[in-house]
Amino acid sequence: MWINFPLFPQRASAMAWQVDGLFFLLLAVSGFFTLLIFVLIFVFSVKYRRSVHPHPVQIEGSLPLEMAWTLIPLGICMIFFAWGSLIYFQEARPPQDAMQIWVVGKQWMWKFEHETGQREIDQLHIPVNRDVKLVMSSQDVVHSFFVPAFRIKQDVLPGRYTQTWFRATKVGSYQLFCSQYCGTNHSQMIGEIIVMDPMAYQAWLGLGGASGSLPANGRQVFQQMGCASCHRSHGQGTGPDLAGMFGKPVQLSDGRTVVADEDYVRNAILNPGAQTVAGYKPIMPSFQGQVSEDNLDALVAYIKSLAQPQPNATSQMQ
Amino acid sequence: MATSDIQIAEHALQHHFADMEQQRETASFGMWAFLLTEVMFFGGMFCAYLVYRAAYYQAFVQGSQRMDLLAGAVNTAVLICSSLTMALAVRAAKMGKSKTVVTFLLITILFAFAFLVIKGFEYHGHWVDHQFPGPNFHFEPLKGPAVDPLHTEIFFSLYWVMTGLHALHVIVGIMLITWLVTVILRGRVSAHYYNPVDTVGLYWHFVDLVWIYLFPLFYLISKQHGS
Amino acid sequence: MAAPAHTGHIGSLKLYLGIWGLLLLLTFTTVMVAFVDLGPFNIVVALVIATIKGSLVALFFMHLRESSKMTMIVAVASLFWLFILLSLTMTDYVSRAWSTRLH
Amino acid sequence: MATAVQTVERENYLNSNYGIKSWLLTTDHKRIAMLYLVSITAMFWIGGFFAMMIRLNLLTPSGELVTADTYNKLFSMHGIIMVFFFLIPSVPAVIGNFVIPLMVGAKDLAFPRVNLLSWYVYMLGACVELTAMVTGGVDTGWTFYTPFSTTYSNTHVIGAALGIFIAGFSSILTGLNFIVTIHRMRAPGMTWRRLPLFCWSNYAAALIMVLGTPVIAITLLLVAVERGLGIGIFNPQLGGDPLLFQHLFWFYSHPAVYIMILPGMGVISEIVTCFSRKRVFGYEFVALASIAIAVLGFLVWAHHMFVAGISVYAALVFSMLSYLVAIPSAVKVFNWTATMYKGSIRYDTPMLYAFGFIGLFTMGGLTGIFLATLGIDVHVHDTYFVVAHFHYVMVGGMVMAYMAGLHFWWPKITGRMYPEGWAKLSALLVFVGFNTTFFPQFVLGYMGMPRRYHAYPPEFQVLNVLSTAGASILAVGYVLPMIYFLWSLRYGEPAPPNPWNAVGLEWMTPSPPPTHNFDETPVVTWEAYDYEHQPQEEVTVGH
Repeated sequence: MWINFPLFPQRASAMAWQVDGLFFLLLAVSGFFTLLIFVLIFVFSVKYRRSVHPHPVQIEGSLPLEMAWTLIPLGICMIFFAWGSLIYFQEARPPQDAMQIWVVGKQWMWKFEHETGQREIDQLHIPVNRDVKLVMSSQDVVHSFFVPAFRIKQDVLPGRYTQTWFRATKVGSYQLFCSQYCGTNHSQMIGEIIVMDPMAYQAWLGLGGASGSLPANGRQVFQQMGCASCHRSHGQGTGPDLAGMFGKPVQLSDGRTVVADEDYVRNAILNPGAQTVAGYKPIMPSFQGQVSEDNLDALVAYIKSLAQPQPNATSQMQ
Repeated sequence: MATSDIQIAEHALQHHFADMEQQRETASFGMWAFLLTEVMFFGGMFCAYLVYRAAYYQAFVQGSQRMDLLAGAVNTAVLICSSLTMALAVRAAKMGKSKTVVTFLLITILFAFAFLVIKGFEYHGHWVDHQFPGPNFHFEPLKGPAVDPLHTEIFFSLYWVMTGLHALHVIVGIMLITWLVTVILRGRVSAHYYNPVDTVGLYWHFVDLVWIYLFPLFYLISKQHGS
Repeated sequence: MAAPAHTGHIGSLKLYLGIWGLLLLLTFTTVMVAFVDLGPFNIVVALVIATIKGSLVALFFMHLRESSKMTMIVAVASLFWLFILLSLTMTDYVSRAWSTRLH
Repeated sequence: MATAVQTVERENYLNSNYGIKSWLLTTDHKRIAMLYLVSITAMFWIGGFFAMMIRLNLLTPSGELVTADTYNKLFSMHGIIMVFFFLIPSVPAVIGNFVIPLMVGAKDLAFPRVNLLSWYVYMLGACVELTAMVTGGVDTGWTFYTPFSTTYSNTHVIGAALGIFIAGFSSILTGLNFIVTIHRMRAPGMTWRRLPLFCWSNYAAALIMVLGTPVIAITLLLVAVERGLGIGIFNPQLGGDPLLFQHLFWFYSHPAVYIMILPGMGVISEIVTCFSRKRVFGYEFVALASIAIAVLGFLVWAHHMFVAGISVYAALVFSMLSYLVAIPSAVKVFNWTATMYKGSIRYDTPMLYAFGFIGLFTMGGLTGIFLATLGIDVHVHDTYFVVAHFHYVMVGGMVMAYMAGLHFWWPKITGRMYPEGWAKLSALLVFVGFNTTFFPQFVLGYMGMPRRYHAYPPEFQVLNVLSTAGASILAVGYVLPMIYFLWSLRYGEPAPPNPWNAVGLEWMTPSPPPTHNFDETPVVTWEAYDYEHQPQEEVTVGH
């Protein structure tokens, strides 16, 4: 009846080994301490039961013992703290050359958009052994992007981007869950990550489904919304020149310097007054509520592409 | 007089206390512990204020320019005066002068009402100007750069919630002091037993204390940019 | 039976009036200072003045000065926990911008 | 005092007055404890019913018993009822209320009327909460995450938030009363170093109640206001930050788990010493560990937010601090174990529950380390691993301790012995049922089954069926005490003043104690758990 009865998740990313390694070590250590307590309680309660040991021996306590069971667990804990933090930092920093997928969560589906323009719903095709960076935002409530086989999870928030990344190491299909409760069909907000070998992936890309690359779409939105009237090239417009801006530090009018990453560009569109570039007047209107989450991603992708000498997304893929 | 004082005290000593001193200290300590709770209650909102002020500073500056500085400053003075009269009421209670206590408490109530009336006029002004958060919110900056009206709306949300809860505390304070006056008029308080005056006094000073922080945080954000 | 000596210290009228005057003066000062451009220090000055005023109210009007050690601890604890709430929350908000710099 | 047992007509707090008014207007801490006992038992069964429905629904992968909406309401209401209306008041408001004044040698809590008020506030909160549930329920989870709760949910969020807001004040008032009582109402000679550990741990829990509860109150008030008026403090579409809600929520709700577990730890300290007939090993360390947990507990809240989008540096700080709070808990477990060393151990029901507590709390605590470890937490966060972890601490720990305490002090509270054989059976059922229910959930969690799923992929079914089977054993384990406790009220053997031959002031009063607890204020001249000087003779009542 129940043929499929696994007790451990699949392991299909570079990170999975690291997480499992730490997990097993921690399991062994905590198993040891649990066993220690269980055995001690069992031995004491048998050996010193009232019928054989009617006269208790009063003991005040022991400072060396107290120190030992304060400091030893603390020391062990610090090892796990350091190791766990290392893994976490790796997870938090996507490699520079990772291919980028734009993810939008909404009640109750996942929307994916490739740089090359392919759009998918509840399914994400990616090539094996390639770093994949996910730039995610939500259209409504908080969701969470969780792929057990990759051991990654990141909440997807409305109003800003969050990021995570992975490198799938095994061809196959893996479950994607929304793990942050998001309403009625939370448990239906599932999907699959289809990891393909590079040839098959190229074939899949060739199938079509792409309506122009994402930066190209962004360019269209850019024109339609009239952004180009101010953001002209070579500093001729009333707004800053956007070419070559992405990924570089930007001097703000309030003296701060920030790096123009996805979140900065997004904020600059939705909330321009907050982080005006130095030397420009804060005259840009807010586009909050006027641009959909998908178009926003496209705009950001377009502005990002302006920073690359060869904005040819497909050539990067090899 | 002295004997009746002691009778009042005997009557007021609850069965589970050993003596008046224990009962007095317990009451005062209990009130302080309650104020601990109150600090954290307002603390949650101060936390929200801090986060958004850091994020939307310009919007906060412009929201602050719409505050009625004169009304805020007068209200600060009014509450400080009420604190003084409350402190004097406690002092009179310790000396056993019931009539003076009642007089000072009534003056305190008057100040409290004055505070509410001034606050009410301010609220009315903001309401008329659509500075109440919600669908009807509308904000035109007086001066300075354009800011997202949503961010000034957050400023006004915090303003209404924080000063609103403070005003609620003032109203509760008025009720407590009124109750206190009736208790004293019924002769339940003496130099040997003035716990209620003491604890209500602590509460009232705390209400003043909160306003001392609310005033600069809402009315005094960077006035020079607007003038 | 409780002796009158137990009924606590009675502060002098002069002291109360003096504190009251000081509080009003500080209120006036904080309003005036707000119109002087001190850059980021406006908020610092405003909060320092508010804290002085608050301390005066607590120490003299609320008699913290002559209260038991336990009451002092309670008062300090309230500030300590407020500090925990504000500072640890801000560790997140302040350092969120840092992480983007690393990319 | 032994003659007191025979005198049936002796005046005690139960027979000193009759009639419904004498209960509803009482200021006697013992009677208020009984009012709380009845109310939270009712809430426990309501919450337990929701739990049973959840487990039944999860028998099949497609979740056929109830619809997704109903399921979401079930787990939300299960969480709200169990956390805010059962676990938080359980040991403090029932056992603590009854025992703490007796333990410190006081005639009542410092503010008896405030104590009664706290029960009325609790009842008001419970009524508002139940009304919100009966008229449609709430589906936000007990965590009320924004913007789902403020904008997207179509259920009675405001009512539910208001119920918790109100109940919070009941918790604050109880906490206030405990703090002031333990500071000001101790009998002569009852120094801090002689204070029973149950008082220490309730004191620590009371600190959290007083310091943390107002923050959740204001947070939920803001959620209600935001939902009602459409303001945007937590709503990103209106410029707010949903993570601020999470910060404020967990600032209370993480320390809240220590409100739940600390009093339970106190119960265990009493029971382990009593049934080992030994002074507690390392008294100062156990006592200070409670305070350390209360203080450190406030520094770790964002470990609930490691994948929520907080700064990685903040995550680092909170992860580090989370390990620190694990240490005092470990110290307690080691000290309890060491207390049994060379003791003279008897296996009465309270001790069996205490064994269960130590074992299950150890597992619950150690799995907490997994969640504090950043790299592992990313994988197991919001999965059944977390569900299993906190049920090990809350049910395996706290409910076990509550049951232990209830059995331990039942003779004192009611003047009747419970049937020992049945009680042992129920302790065994609870232990077996509990582990069968929740151990599989650790495995499910690591495999990646997310929590709050109405339906799940079929490969998770075997473990889910196992879990549901365990839950039915657990249910029997909880129904049994309900029956034999009620039975014992009428048919139980009359209890002597000190059936366990325990030390502590509460055992020096008759069972049940008189209204004023002590005819003369006791003067304490001995250390806590002074079993050395306690007569050794066996009292065989109940065997």
